[in-house]
Amino acid sequence: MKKIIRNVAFGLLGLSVSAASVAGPAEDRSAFQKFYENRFPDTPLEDFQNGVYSILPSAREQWEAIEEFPPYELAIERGEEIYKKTFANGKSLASCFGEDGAVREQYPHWNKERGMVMTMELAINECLEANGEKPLKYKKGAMADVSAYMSYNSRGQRINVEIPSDDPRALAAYEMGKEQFYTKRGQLNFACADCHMHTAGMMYRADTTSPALGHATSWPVFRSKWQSMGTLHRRFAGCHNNIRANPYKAQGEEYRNLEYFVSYMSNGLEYNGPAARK
Amino acid sequence: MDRRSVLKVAGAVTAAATALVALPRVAFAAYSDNAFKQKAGADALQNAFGASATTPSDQVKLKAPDIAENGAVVPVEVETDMEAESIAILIKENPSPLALTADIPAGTKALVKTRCRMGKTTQVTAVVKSGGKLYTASKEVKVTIGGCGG
Amino acid sequence: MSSIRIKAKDRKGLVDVKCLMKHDMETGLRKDKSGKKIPEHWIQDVTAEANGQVVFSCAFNTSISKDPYLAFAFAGKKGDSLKISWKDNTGATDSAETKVK
Amino acid sequence: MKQGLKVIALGLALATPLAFAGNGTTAEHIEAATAAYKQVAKETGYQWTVTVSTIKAAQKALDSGDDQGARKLAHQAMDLVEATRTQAKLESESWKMRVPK
Repeated sequence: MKKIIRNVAFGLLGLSVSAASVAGPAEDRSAFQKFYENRFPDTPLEDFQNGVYSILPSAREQWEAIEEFPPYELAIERGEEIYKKTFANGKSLASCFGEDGAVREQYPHWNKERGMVMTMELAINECLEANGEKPLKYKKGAMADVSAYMSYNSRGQRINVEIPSDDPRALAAYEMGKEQFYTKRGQLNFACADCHMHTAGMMYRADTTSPALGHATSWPVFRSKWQSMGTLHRRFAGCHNNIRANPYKAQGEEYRNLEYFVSYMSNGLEYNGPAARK
Repeated sequence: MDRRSVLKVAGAVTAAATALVALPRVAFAAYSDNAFKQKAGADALQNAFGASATTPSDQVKLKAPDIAENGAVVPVEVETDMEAESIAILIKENPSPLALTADIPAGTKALVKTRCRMGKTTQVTAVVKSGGKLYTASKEVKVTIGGCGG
Repeated sequence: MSSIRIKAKDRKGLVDVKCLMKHDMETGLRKDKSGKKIPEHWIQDVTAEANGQVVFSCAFNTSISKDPYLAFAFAGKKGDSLKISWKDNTGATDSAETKVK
Repeated sequence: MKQGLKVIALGLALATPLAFAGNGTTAEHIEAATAAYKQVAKETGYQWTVTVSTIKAAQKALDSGDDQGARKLAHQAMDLVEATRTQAKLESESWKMRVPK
């Protein structure tokens, strides 16, 4: 482990070509995707949407066995029920998101009027509240189920997140997410980029870290570890906990902006959620 | 080959028993504490299949990972081209090793896939009962605990 | 709704069956938050019948994962009626039926 | 690994002037650590779980009458806050070198 850290340090020194980053989001993204293409030349770009299984054949076999009858299918069923349930006012989630809720590709997006990043989970709760219904908890349970149903119906849609250039606040939100991704946090002093970029595919104790390219594509996820469904923000919080950083609030500004950044980095890949993970 | 023809070689003495077995069978793979609560694999097999002597065979195909992604859900698959009557899965280090027995009636493929719990690194054994004899394939599955849990 | 989900597909005379059974499969070794042991509770027997004939049956220990997955294959065809049922250690049972696709 | 971290944390703590001396009651020390944690979290967004748990442990020790143990933990928590502050300061610039070009 120590050796790994040392190697990482050397790697980082080698990378520090020029300190200031003046590049815009588009340049960021192309450098980001290039990084993974160089790092994992055997993995086709498309395949990064399958997380760690895109780079780890032995784990992929087990994953494929789980995907034969994935546990998230039960979540999709539950989610459909919630999605179609009639509210007290006679409407339903379908009144907000259409008959099948296949709107995954619309999120996350920059909402100019409100000056903030909108995510699908946030939009689900806003729809509920606007219709006098109780909002759902963001990390697991019913929210993950509804999100699973909507994501399932959206499978195959491409990620195409935009950072509108006519609103400097959108760029600022993107930059905040980017900084989140690259800054070291917690007592263990890890950045998202340490595990999921510069040492992606290496072992941390008993686990191999996944590449961050494709991180935002497959949510919500049934994790064997959780034995339940969870949203992307649940995973963000779990990662932060692992490195002993106090997690931020699910759907708070920090995580929404991080989702904005990570999704933008994966532009061009497919939304293929829900998924099964270890 | 009809696997009932195998039974014919058992001879006249056991003809009555053979006839019984050859009848359309109802769920032979019924659960019993006698087999499934045994602490030793051999005892479990003895009580499940009436035999405990096993022969390793490359005709028994066991598919299980070298390193389990998660010990709570380890995909395990057993298949054979032999004329099989039953299939069993043993997980040596679990509190009771016998995890599953399956009955394979005529016309059903000698195949079973499931997901198992493994508390720690363990030997996994696939057992195929064919012609009253037990054939096996084994492999070690490494179960690691502690990583980037979350 | 049944706890059992079945997918059965005819592949040239052999029907591929995959099923998932929603069940906690408690081992009896886990403790709840107050430190009390959660009693064992698991599916013991699973039986599959096609057009009334048993085509597959198996017995489980608690070593089978939560929400057990089971796949097997039998000689059959599209349109066959497939019924899968389970019984757990408390005597509870459930079943589901589907047509082979 | 653990040792390595300890060394890092120690280094960070030594490199930073300790924010408070040995005066005041233990309860005040715990309060000071809590306030410092919140302030750093608010100013920088950097917040460590271990700080929170150390503060909790200090409060628990104090409640059980272990004044000396509680004081030690409160100081530990303060060291962790200082290390967090240092991390935030270093990272405010150094993250840029991790961005691939």
